[in-house]
Amino acid sequence: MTNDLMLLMPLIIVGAGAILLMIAATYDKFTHELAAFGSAGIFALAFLVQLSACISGNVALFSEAFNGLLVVSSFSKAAGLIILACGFFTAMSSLSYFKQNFFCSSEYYSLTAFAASGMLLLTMAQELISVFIALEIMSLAIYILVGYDRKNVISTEAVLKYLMLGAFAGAFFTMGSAFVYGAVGSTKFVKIGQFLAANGFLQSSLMIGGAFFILVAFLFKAAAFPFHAWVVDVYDGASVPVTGYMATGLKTAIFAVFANFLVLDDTLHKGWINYLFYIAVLTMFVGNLIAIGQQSLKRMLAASGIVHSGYLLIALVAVSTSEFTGSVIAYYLAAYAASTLGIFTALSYLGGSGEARKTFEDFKGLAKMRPYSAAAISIFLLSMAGIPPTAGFMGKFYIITSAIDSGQVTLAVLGIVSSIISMWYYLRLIINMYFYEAEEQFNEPVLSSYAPVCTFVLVICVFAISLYPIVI
Amino acid sequence: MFEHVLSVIIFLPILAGLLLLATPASRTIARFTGLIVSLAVLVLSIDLYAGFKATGYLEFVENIPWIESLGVSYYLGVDGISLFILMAGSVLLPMVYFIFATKEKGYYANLLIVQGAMAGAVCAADMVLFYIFWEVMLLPVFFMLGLYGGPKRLPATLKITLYTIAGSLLMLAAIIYLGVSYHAQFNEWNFAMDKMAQLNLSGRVAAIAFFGFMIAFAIKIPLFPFHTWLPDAYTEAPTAATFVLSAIMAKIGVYGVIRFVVPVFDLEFARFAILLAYSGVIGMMYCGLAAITQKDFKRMLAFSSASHMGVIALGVFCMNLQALTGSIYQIVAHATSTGVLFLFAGILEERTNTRTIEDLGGIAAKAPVFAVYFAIAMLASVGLPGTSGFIGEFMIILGAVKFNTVIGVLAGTTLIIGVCYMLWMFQRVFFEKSTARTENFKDLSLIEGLAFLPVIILIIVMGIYPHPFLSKITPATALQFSQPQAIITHAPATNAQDFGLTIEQK
Amino acid sequence: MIHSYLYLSIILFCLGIVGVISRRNVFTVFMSIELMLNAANLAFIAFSRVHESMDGHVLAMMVMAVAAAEAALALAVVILLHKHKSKLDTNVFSLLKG
Amino acid sequence: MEQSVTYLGLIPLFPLLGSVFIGLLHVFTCNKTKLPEKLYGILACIGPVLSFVLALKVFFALKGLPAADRFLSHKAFTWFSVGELHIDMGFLADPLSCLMLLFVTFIGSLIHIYSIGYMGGDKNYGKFFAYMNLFLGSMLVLVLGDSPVVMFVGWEGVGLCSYLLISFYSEDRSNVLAGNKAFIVNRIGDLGFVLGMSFLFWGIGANGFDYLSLKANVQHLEPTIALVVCLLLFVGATGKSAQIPLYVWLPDAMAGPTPVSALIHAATMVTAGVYMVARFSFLYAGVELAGSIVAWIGILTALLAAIFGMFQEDIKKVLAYSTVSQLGYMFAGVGVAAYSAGIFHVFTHAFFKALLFLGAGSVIYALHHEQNIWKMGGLKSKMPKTYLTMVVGAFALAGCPPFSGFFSKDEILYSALATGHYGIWAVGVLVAGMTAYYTFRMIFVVFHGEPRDQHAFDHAHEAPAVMTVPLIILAVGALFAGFLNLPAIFGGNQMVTHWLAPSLTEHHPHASVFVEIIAIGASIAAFAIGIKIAYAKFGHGASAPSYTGFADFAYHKFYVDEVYNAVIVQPYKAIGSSIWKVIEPNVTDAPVQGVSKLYTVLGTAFKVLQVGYVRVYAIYMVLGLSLMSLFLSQSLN
Repeated sequence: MTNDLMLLMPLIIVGAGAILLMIAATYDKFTHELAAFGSAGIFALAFLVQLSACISGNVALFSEAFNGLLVVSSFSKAAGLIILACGFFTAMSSLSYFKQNFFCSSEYYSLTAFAASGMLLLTMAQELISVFIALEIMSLAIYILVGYDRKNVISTEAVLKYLMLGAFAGAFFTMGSAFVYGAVGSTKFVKIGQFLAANGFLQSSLMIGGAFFILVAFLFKAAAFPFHAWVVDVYDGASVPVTGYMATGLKTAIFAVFANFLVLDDTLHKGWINYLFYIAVLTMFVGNLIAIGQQSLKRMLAASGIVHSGYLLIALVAVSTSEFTGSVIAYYLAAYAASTLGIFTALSYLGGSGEARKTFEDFKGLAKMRPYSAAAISIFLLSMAGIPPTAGFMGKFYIITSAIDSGQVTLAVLGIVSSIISMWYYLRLIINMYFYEAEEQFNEPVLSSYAPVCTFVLVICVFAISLYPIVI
Repeated sequence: MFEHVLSVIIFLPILAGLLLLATPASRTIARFTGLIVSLAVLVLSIDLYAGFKATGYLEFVENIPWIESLGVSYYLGVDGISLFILMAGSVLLPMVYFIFATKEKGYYANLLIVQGAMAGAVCAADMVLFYIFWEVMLLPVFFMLGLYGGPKRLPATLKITLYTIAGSLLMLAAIIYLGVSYHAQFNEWNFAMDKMAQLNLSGRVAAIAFFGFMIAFAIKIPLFPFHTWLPDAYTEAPTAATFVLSAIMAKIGVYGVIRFVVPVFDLEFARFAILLAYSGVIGMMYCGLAAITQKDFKRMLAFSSASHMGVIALGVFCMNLQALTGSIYQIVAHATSTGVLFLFAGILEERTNTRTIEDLGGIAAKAPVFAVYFAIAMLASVGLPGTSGFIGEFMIILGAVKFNTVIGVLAGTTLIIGVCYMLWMFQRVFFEKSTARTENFKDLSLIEGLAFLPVIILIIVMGIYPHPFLSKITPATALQFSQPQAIITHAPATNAQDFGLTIEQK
Repeated sequence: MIHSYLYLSIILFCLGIVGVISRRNVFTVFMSIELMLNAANLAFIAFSRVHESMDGHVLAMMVMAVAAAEAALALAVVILLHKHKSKLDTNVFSLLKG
Repeated sequence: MEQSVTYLGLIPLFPLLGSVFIGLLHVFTCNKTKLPEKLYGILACIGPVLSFVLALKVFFALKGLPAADRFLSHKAFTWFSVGELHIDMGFLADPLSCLMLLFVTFIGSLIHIYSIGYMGGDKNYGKFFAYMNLFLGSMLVLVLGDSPVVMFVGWEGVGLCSYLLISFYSEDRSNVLAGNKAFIVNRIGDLGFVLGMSFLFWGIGANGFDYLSLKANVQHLEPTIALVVCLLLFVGATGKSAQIPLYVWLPDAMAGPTPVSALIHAATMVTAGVYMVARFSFLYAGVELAGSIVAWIGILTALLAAIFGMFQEDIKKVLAYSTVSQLGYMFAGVGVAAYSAGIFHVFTHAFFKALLFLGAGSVIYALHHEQNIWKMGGLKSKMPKTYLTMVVGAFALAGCPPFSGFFSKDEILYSALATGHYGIWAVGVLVAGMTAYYTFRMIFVVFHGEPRDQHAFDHAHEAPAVMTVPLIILAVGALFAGFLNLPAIFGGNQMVTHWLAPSLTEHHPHASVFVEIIAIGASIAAFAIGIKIAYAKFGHGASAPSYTGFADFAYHKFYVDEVYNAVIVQPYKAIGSSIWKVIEPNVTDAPVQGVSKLYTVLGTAFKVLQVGYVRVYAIYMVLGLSLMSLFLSQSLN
């Protein structure tokens, strides 16, 4: 039992920290700067604990906690690390962001912590209802964060869309788990796995329906086609740090649990592989095509997020259920998180007061005025585009390799094609930043140096991840 | 001669370039850094060249495991084929710093980075490493084109970048396919080039992978009909970028074909060689014909460069020793001739502020030294015996005749086509009466003259006494044909098309 | 016997779906979602009867709890919306598009 | 067997070094301090003279050897060697190349000396001599090269020099265009040469690609390949030696300074083709068909050029066409396998044609660069030396016994007759008559009668000694060179023919004396008739005629240039511009454009789907859902 608690330590730290922050927020003296540092500290602490757990990795690859409700695998640890890092950088970038936008209160940071705890739980959950609860912990917190700018109708609209569709998807999830429960008699993944191993996937129609509904819910959260439509609007409506948080942490958590669920049993994976194939392809291309048309940077990034979900789906198609390590997925998530967080962090201090700059044109000539920021953004964009020697390239390299290795040559080639298509809208920003004359001065003072520092750190990360591929 | 000389040659310029970009250095500092670094690299490469033993196999090998799980390693080495492209880069690039004194910091920094990246691409013996350098190579060009290019630079920049990246991403897929199939056949992960020759690939997927490589290289070379990015890019790019593109980067495309396609995809290559050879020849004629009607001398040189690349590529596709050796020799010759011509074009443009041929004239009288240099480079590029251009061209034509008579005869027409537009241009720019723009045209300064002199001398020496160079190339090229698949050596005599079919029946 | 419960829950679920995609009033939409969740609960309970275990009931409880939390948030959002536009028609809120 | 002598390599080296040195000197001083012309003149003459001396050395060395193995060779270094292809930078001196060597260096030196006077006061004095030396060097490489590839170096080198020298007065566009024309037309020939070499190499080149080994292996060559090689090489020859259809560049080449016309476009370079065919005699001798094709093209060229020559008004153009016509003779000679005869004509022709050109040069010089013969007249009193020497040259050219031209030309016609090429012989005789006619037309119009342009006449004066001395020397040559190859019928023993025997593969036809007499008689008669008509028409002065009908047609050279321009040049340009203007944007680049268009279109299309109504998004979800479940049910049953 104590061992279980030790394994869950990061989760406990973050959860407790979240509650503490919430309580502390009631005191006026506890300004949101302090809260920011508090949450950052919490994330950092949890991160270190998690890291030590990874390094001292004496625990078995697959160790159950709370008799099978949760699991702590190296994959979930890696995912946890990514999530915690995301939380940390989000806190930091928010700190700078709220120097220029004034709708912050201390609760904001505790909500990020709550969301983080939900995500962590999600990466470890091995039981449908705990998945549901973790999902909801995460989502509810994120809903609030999305709509945090109460005065702003845009963000309210965003939260409406997100909440409504999210709840809609959640309903599917519950229904699905109900069916699975009906088929198996339990909602533990282990039991489900045994059931599937015993009488296969296609035998019980309840099983099929249930798994189908659960899949739908996951696909929705992962913003896969045809459940992608909300992403662009919600990302656009949310404030920059939150968007970054959603784009990285949330996605990490979802894909972690998605993978965990999908590798329950070979028959299950085989059963859905064709669907995932088509969905992956459609997701990539639709995402690209949406991104092409965008003028707003955030919307473009949202669309590119869809595309990256497509790549991750390729990885999911390619995973081998027999010896599943999730290394490819984790690596790609790390790479993607680093670059995406990086660009959002940069935007959070370049965006100007009230996010004045949001379109491509607004960033014309940035390189002349803010060469280092421009360089950092270009590096992040190149990483997203998968140009070596950035982390994005290595991630893509792993995914394509795994795809071809598992015989999915067509899928791999289509993935390549889609990344060719995606090249244009990444380059577009670089071109705007470098090859045009500056239309404005970008000369408002940088009120806090935290976000710039984080950006720099993330640049380092982008290269570090690519040059020292941590293969779990 | 120390151990990690290749790494130094690769990373010294890259690091210097990055350092320049990262620090607020003045343009003079940038220029001198560039000058010093490139000269240092030159010294190292000469040292390398002296120490090169021409065994035909990779020398100066560095092999450090990088990603064990996939057998990707930091694996460098040069052989007779790569050595000369490396040398071409190291010898030619220092000139740029001598000639262009007043460019911005980024100009020099990007130049350094691209130099390092190209060296890396040439030295890399691991496919993934090669791919990484291959992509990195493009970025500085992208920035140079976009930042310092001509008025219509943006579309040109986009075109070259997207076009090239599209090709190279397909190549990435092909590379991974090779790695995976190696894993499947020998069940160990490995991406080393020399290992890939052992693969026996067949079937549709192999053919697709073949085209994955072929298209990437065809775009880089550029091979007809993938050349359409070239005229705009070469014309709009700043001189140094054009020089780098034409003199070395295009050659790395050919190098890629020699390295990947010939040994690995022996059967596909033999099957499609005739097709590729035709595309090379047609490209040569097409671009050569297009060159004659150009009003803009830079664009004309761009087309001429494309035309020559067609011949060089043809040499590779002819699949016999003479042609292949010839095309490698021609790579260097073309780098020294056309590359230098582009630099001269840059000087012309700087001193007359025009790129229109009609606005010029009578420069020969005003600037005799410049005229002589230009004439020598031009004659080399039209392949006059006694200059470096002839040896390679002659051997390519010789090999082409053996490979296929029709192609041989068509390839021969390069003698005529080349001379037509070159003389036409030379006449209007250097002869006739001087115009307002050329009225007080400055001759090359002493520094410039001395900077160019080594290359001009090289052109002559390589034409009159090529044997030392060739003796370093030949072992490697000979090895290309003594690969386990002796088929290739038989292939050229027969029509490769039928040959392919007979293979399939086997 | 069990089937009729299932049919009922599925019917409820489908009603919920139809409600979500057909109604424009925010309230109604959220109510339809609740309907879907309750359909799920019904299914849970029915199945726990089938398997003769109490798990289903527990799960249903949890779902209700979560649903309540969601509802609370939903109401907050509804108030916000009303503040902004003093309308609850979802089509009014389409500033984010394209 | 051959023996190695090092100084062979020096022969071409001297002029080459000279050219480099002079060139550098000129380049670095031309725009600053002008160096004295004397300096250039002396520097320029050193190289050729030294080479001439060495040439003599070679000659005597060869003479010292027994006739069978008169081969001196020198392999300087391995030029390039790849697989079975192994080329040495090697030189070979055998009787054939030695003969060429002698007169090339001799006449070359003379013309250099002459140029010192002729080019006086030109601002590009140094440049001129640099080019001349370079030319001489390349020509010597051509002559001495021991393999086709080395020969090709000289072959292209002389082409380059002729380009540079034709466009020497580069201020004037027409000169430069003439230069371009020369170079490009030569390049067309060179294509043939290169392809010929390639086929030859893959035929028998594998074990040694120098002449001696080729000669040794020639019997292994398949007949068809042999024919192809012969014809391709001959294409090269037509380019270099201005035969149909590639002769068009030579008349324009007269744009260059007159010594150039004398040296390059009359005496030496243009004969390279003949020399090459003679070099490959071992090949041509085996292929009858190729031989007769060569012969016919040669003789037809002779005819055509003679026709044109009769109507020219530019003194240099007259000589140019006569050159083309004489070259035709030479090819006729080598075509009918009388290689020694052909080469001998090359030899004699070098003397009298150089003489005539230099004479013309001094006339032009005297008349301040007036070249139209209808503006001259009565000059014989003003410039007697020139007059006399030129008359000698004219007799030689016209083939009047005992001048040198007579013997060599007669030798050719005789062998044509003897080998049964009656047609060629007949045409040859006709052309001989025409030659006599237009040669003396020129002489009469220029030197006899009344001065047509009084002003120019008054200022005319005899050229300085530095110019006239070479004229006299050449005149002597033109007079007596013929006796070197005196046929048996005149009691001679055909020295040259015997001298050349070791390096040529020819079997001398043994026709009856009767035949020989016919030949001689015919050509003498032709000469007599020709000169008679010329005298009748122009002997006592005549005014510039206005041509009509055929004459006019011939005066315009059958409009060949115009036809070429319309059939080749314009279409070429048209193709070029159509590629650039039409094909490139609309065909080759179309796919790229199309893709980018499609791209943007799709982008906007999907932008539209993001309507912003949350209900619609829900509907998307449900639609997707139902579609998926549809597929699901499909896949289940």
